[in-house]
Amino acid sequence: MPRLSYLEAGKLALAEEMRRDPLVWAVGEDLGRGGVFGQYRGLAEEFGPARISDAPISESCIMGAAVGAAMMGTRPVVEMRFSDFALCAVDELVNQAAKARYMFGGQSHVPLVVREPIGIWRSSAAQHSQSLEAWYAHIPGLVVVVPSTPADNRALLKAAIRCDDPVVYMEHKNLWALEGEVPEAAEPGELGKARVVRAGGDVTIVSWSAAVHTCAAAAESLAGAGIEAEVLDLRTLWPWDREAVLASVERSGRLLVVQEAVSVAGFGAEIAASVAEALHGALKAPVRRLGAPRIPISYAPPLEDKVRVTEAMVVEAVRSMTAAAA
Amino acid sequence: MPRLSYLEAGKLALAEEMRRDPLVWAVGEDLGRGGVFGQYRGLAEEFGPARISDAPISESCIMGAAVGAAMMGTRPVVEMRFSDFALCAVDELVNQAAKARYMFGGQSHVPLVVREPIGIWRSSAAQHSQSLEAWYAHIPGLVVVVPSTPADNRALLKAAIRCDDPVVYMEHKNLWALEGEVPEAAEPGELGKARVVRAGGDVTIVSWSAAVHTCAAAAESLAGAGIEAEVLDLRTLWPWDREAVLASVERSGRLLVVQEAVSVAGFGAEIAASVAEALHGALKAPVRRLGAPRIPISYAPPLEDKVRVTEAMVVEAVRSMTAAAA
Amino acid sequence: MPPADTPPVSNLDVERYRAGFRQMCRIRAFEEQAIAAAQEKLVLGAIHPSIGQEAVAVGVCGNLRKSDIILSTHRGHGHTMAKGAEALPMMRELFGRDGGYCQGKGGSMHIADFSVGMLGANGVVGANINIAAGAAHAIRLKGEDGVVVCFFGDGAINRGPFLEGLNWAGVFQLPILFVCEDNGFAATTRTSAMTSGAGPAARAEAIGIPASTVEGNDLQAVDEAARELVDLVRGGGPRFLVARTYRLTGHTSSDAAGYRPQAEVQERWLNDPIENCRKLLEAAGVPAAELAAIREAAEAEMRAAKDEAAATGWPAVELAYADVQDVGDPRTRAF
Amino acid sequence: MPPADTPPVSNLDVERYRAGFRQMCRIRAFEEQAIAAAQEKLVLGAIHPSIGQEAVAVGVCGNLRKSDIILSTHRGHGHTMAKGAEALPMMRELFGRDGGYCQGKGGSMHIADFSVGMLGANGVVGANINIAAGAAHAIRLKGEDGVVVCFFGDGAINRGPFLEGLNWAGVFQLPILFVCEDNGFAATTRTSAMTSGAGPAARAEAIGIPASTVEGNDLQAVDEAARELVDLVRGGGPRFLVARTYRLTGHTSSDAAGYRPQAEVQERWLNDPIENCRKLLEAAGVPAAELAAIREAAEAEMRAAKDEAAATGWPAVELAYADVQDVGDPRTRAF
Ligand SMILES: Cc1ncc(C[n+]2csc(CCOP(=O)(O)OP(=O)(O)O)c2C)c(N)n1
Ligand SMILES: Cc1ncc(C[n+]2csc(CCOP(=O)(O)OP(=O)(O)O)c2C)c(N)n1
Ligand SMILES: [Mg+2]
Ligand SMILES: [Mg+2]
Repeated sequence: MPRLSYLEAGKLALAEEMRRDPLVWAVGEDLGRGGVFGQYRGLAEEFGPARISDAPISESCIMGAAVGAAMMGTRPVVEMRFSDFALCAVDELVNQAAKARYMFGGQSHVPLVVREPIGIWRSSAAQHSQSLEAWYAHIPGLVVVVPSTPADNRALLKAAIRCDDPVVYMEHKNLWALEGEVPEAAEPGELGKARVVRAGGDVTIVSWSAAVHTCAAAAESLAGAGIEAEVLDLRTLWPWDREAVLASVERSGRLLVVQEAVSVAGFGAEIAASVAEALHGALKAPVRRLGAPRIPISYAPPLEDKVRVTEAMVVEAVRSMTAAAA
Repeated sequence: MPRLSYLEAGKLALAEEMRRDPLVWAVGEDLGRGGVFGQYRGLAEEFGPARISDAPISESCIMGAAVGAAMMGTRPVVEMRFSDFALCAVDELVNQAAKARYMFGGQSHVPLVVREPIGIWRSSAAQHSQSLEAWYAHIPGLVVVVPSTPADNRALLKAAIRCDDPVVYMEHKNLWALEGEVPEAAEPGELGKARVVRAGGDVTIVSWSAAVHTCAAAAESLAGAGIEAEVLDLRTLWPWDREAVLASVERSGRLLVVQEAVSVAGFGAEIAASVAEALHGALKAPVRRLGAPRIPISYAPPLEDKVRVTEAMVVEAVRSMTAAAA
Repeated sequence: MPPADTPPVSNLDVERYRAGFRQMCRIRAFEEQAIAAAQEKLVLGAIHPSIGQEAVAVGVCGNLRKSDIILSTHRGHGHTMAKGAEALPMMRELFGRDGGYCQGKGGSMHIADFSVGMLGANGVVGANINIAAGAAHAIRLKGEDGVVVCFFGDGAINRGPFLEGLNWAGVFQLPILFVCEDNGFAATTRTSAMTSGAGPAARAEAIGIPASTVEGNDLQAVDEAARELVDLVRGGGPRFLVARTYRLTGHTSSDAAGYRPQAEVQERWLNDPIENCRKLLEAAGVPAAELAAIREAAEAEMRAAKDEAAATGWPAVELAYADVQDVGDPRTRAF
Repeated sequence: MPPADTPPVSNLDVERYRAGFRQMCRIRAFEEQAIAAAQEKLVLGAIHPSIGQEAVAVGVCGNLRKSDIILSTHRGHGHTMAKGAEALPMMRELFGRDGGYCQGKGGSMHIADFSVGMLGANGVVGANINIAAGAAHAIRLKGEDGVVVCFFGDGAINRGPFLEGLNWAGVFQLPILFVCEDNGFAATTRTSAMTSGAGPAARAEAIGIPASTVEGNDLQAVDEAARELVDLVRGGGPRFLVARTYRLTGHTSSDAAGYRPQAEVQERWLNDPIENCRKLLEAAGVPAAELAAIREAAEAEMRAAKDEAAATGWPAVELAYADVQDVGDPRTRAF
């Protein structure tokens, strides 16, 4: 299996889908020169400027035009640079893309993919660091994808492009350089299936996006202390793999949700609430969430770090959950 | 105590604050002729067109200009007509208003109030019926107010106007005509305090906005069957009255959250998760949520009704929760 | 205020304008029945009648192919019918009934008939502009020769998408005709009071889109202007047309429009596009009785549509969960 | 490409332009030190240097009172310093250190000094336009005589707020001067390729805002244009100024800008606004040595600012929870 970076894997997925289907095209600012993180480097050379298209600084038109182009049978992949800038295009995504199929009674599909890089990246401050995946999970009509590995970034971007629903595709900026094995097979992944990062019977840790790696590291060190954590990477938040989460917590009796986003009204609340509702009697400890405090993200590193969920915090949370039950 | 409608109570609050403080002003489309629901009728006559100002159809400028005007020491009240249209102004609210004080290190406050009428109103369909309060509760820097009675609409709008934080003030469109007693005293309410709609020891029903009335009616009929429900109206979602909710559930041992919004990743998840985390051992039944399915809102009444949480559903949920524990 | 110069009637294409007259009568009658139905609480959602603006919809859409595309606004009945949609499924949609174009899920503000290239009314002012630009973009990408027409009101020119969508169309030289229906009002506000500068045409020109202005209550004038522009747009780049008109009713069917003087409205009724067209055809030799019959037939058609819509049942309740999305279970509501 | 006609130097206000020269040198030196600090990983966030554009910031802000207001962009160091902010707290902000203007919470992209009327840089292109319109609205409501200047780039003219904010300023006739710094690029894209029509001035005029264009690398030209416009704006209505300039560095300090030919950049360096101004002053009789000394002093000042910022500690960690909002507990994170 070749090793690729998360960034290269995403690029490969797009290129493969563009080769496969001439109706797939990408549009966003600076794409002709590779995009802001280089995720599109070389693609304009292969596919030409009409299919790897530059755009004016017009997020609302990038998104809105994608809605129209998708209704007309093409498959636009739109690039928002930072998910924060997608806040300039919320009407287009939420009032238009998400609702068109339904409110027109099924006359149309809107197969668009919005790439919205999320997350904290050293010293990018309040307007370039947000993780608002919970918002989109709340909106009927939208699919929400939050890949954490190169393999998933390839497989899930392909699935997103082939999906007939509008997909909010959130890559994590801090993962661009992460390398990992990517299967030769070019099959798209399945939306809505969690990945078992690590099996274990003492506690279920549910996470997604970059926080998965924090959880995996924590699980390693917990294993050293004799606590076996099962780590699940949700990979998609809508649909989210309720069955896998419930099955795991039924075995372990303990749930910890770990998210980078603000904890209050974050998607972790949905998971914690769902588990508490469904498995109350099976829980050996109260459900728990870890996430960011309800503060904007700072520029200065020590302040910025205050919003991060660290390996130590995950370890500590699991220890207290397992201790409480002992 | 005089009786006023919810609409009149909001109008009174604004007028009182405008009389009290010359820096309070309101701006939005059609305000000079009373606004889309008549919430401003007569105010332009009293305060003149500069302080009850019309606006072009420019939601993003209405919101963005309010940010600038608030930073310059005035207190704008901006009208979005339907909360759905506020989706044209999310950058201004979330990236600018909510973050300015923090990211400028406390150099500025942004005392603005955004009035965003929410909720289902017969046959208004997918773009005029949403309840996205969970979104704003997730955003550091924002206050979220969701009044359910005329008295609260007066007291809380006054509190919102006096608050130095940006406030998302969500009136429910279906409540405009609701009448109720409004105290003579013109004191602002306190943000973050729940109201006990009805006391009871068997189950705690937490709700807000129009759904409170459904819960109150359900509690009445449950009382007839010997089940005493305590109904809490949160009134504000940020801050939300965690203490009051936990205290009540500690007594009753049961929590049902009832919301009009989509249940998935709705604010009900935050409450259910918080209670499950804090009171696991004290629960006599699993926490439960009622809310809308994850579908856009339809125009046709029988389909539209599919998203409504009814009195019967609340009664049924409570019955099954109390039966389970018996 | 009748059109300035009535053109010579001698070489008038009578067939064409008789058809246009008929279509305008149908739209007018549809709106009248819809208003009546709203008053009878048969139509429950808000409706925005296009009475007085029929010549714009008909004059523009008369120059389009079935495969061409239009996007409309909250005030979309006229555009929809002019593009070829049928009255009964439209009426059923307004009633929220079975067999409505959107299965009753959209109502008036989301009326659409994709089978005739009508890609939807829109509840958000100006939102259709970017969507229309994207539809035209798709036509260009696919190398097709279709045309997109985007209708919007004079109030929409103050929303961001007006700038972004026009710039997009100009940059990519897309086959799109923007049609601004300048009816003087945005809801209860005179648009002029909230618009800085010389208006829609000047703004379009400044964004590099050639613009022209036409008397929008004159079917012939709109038709001729649209024909020329649609020709330029097909396979070419974007154009902009301002049609000057007037909203003869309130903003919605429940708006009495007391904010404008009676005299103004009365004067504007003298420039009724249907009456203008009727006179034109009469002057061209079409018998008055024939024209009256066309109008009566249109009225009868729409009365029947209303009655039939009223007699139609609700959509199946399970449709509430259909067409949300392919992925995930939409029923998730409570556990 | 030096300015077309160098004006007669005889009646030049030497004091004024010596001060302007000094301010430009300070900005340039600040940017150079900031870039160096970024390379040394002392500045961790992205910075957008304004090298080559100093005459716009200095020429405009030189005509403002301390109580006047400016709003800036991601490329905001020059505007901030020109409005009167001090180098050390600016540098500390870029370093994310204690004593930074925003307590280290904002960094370069959110630099602000409200005490001198600098209401913030902004990380969202174009977002400052609406905010600036609102600031001017507040001045009007309070009956004050302040002026707001809103700086933005040529890329921002394709965002919705450009239309909405300008229209707003025109409708309410607000005391605001819009300054479009046309440096030819939006990140790695030539703005002309993504802009339809004749550009910013034409768009502003179409929205009813009188616009003028000035050679932005000529301090004197900018100063004179700005003086006239600020006078018109104060107590009057909005005006628009396009300053034609060039971004001599990459988009950020880590952008090598390989997408533009070396020859183009070299040619543009011949129109360096600082060198232009130096020549002007020399021609007016200011000794070359004096001008060199000003420049060296500026460089020394900024080296010292960099060193002192580097020697400053981090902000207290508790500040992470301060200034979020008055209501509610921001620490809520996990239970
Ligand atoms: C973004 C947005 N803001 C406000 C509204 C409320 N609204 C509906 S129609 C309308 C007036 C539109 O005026 P115009 O564009 O001239 O169209 P007309 O109604 O005259 O046909 C307004 C303000 C809306 N639907 N969308
Ligand atoms: C809404 C938004 N879209 C995209 C970006 C990314 N971005 C930052 S600066 C920039 C280029 C801006 O160009 P211009 O306005 O000309 O300013 P300049 O950088 O030339 O000073 C872009 C695209 C952003 N910050 N905000
Ligand atoms: Mg209009
Ligand atoms: Mg630029």
